[in-house]
Amino acid sequence: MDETKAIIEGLIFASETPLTIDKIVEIFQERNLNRQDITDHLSELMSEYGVRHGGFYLQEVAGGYQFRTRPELSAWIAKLKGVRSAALTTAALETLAIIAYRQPVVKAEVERLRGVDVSRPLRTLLERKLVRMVGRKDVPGKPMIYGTTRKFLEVFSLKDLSELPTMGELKDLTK
Amino acid sequence: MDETKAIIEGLIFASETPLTIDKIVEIFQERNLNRQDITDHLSELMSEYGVRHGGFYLQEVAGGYQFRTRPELSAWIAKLKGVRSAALTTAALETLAIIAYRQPVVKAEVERLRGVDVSRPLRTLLERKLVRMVGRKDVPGKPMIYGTTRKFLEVFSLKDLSELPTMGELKDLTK
Amino acid sequence: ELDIYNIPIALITKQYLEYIDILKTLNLDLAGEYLVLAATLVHIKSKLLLPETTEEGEEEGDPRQELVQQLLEYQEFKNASQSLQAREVLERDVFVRGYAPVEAPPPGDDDNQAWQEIGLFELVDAFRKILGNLGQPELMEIDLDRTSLADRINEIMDQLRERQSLTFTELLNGKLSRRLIIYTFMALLELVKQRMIRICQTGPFGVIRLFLAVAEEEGHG
Repeated sequence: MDETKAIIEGLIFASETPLTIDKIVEIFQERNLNRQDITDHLSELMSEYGVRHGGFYLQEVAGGYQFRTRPELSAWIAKLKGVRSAALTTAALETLAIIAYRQPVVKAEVERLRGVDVSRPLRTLLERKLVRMVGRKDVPGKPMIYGTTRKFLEVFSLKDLSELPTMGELKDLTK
Repeated sequence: MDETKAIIEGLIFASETPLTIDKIVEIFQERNLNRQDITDHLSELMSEYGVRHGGFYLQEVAGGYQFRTRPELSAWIAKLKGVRSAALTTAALETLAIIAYRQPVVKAEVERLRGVDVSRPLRTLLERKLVRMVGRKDVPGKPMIYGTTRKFLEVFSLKDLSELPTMGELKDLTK
Repeated sequence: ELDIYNIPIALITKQYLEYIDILKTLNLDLAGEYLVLAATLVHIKSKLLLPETTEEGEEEGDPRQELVQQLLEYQEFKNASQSLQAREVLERDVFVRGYAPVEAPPPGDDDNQAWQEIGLFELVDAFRKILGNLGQPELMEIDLDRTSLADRINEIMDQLRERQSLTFTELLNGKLSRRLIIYTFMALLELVKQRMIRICQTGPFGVIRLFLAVAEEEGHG
């Protein structure tokens, strides 16, 4: 394998978080590697893992690249990992969806949309680092504003927020 | 790729420690896979990764199997360090929280609240420029007074200290 | 399951009230969540029952309209949450490489990222736990004023360290918002109380000057 490509593969493998192109550029700075070369290597690697159809593949997620096990194998991997953290409740998931689409958003607005108090699900989301406090809104009472985190993108396998279906697309699901 | 082989590859990849053949046998028990089949798959995988000569390879280590980055790439992988999110000590976080919320504050007060000596975490916070000395108190011993820094605001993406969440807001999430 | 566009209020209200009865016996907290919606429904029903008063000359329209709008919006977010759930969820459908647990935190070096991972919630939660352990409720009263004051205190101390002494007007630096004047005054009171600064006046109606209580030189060592 081409040495640069092998290094990039090794870096992605070693990184605990999705590895961004910026970081790869930074690591290669003495070699003056341009972004296009890096992107080319990355697409090659992605298609190689796709064709190979092995136990894991290379995915673009949360603004970077990361190896992940193939979804079809989840039942087997779960056997290895044992008990996993509990799935999110419907309340938490709905609260998360509202924050994801309406961010930056204050708690009162989330509550208006859900029609109920969201203290508990909001706290769960903060504890799981799917949502964070972003700052305060400059209106009377200076309420806290909430937004989603990088981990939110990682957990739901999103490249970035623009990958979320639009509200229009979601409306079509209702009909 | 053969499904069983792909599962074995995925298991090794997802495992935190070198994966033993015993463990693989255990996971596959309902399929009654014999050890020889497993060993065959493993040797195939090892030779595939050897031929491919990419960023990492499959190695037999400590009685199990594990993917590792190629030793020749270690200099490049070393440049990644810092990407690994370092675990913060609870002591540092608690000390920072007390200083942030009780500033301007003397060391003795921080220690009274934490109930233990805070010299070490305090030094860490000063070194990382998250905390600074704001002045001295004109009382016997002329103790130093601590407060947070500009960098503290940057790290937590705060415009100013009034953007810190209040106890009331936190309580609001606990109800 | 109802047609959102045509809500038979009586039916839905009855169902909700029954629902709440069941929930009450199970879990009071949960029932509380639905109280708002039930109250809205009862409110709408009462409006529909009362004869229309047109004295104000305002057409209020069908009071159910507002609820329909809210339910439609809510339905969209329900779809959104389902579309999230349908994605490849980490640790459910896909897994990243297994990493050995993090050993001791790396010495020195720049670990801004680690602090960023921590975030505001973890910070305030850490503080709450400390206070909780102490069991001193009066300490819990950290509010916006307290943190705004800390900002002003840090600024004043910075300026004083730079310039040795300042007048009250210099502190305000031409910015005369009421909020700033109040916080500046409160900050000065706090600083004097804490024995961090000294305030001197040349005479009645004279200029008020501020000094560090402990000069920089003595401070070192």
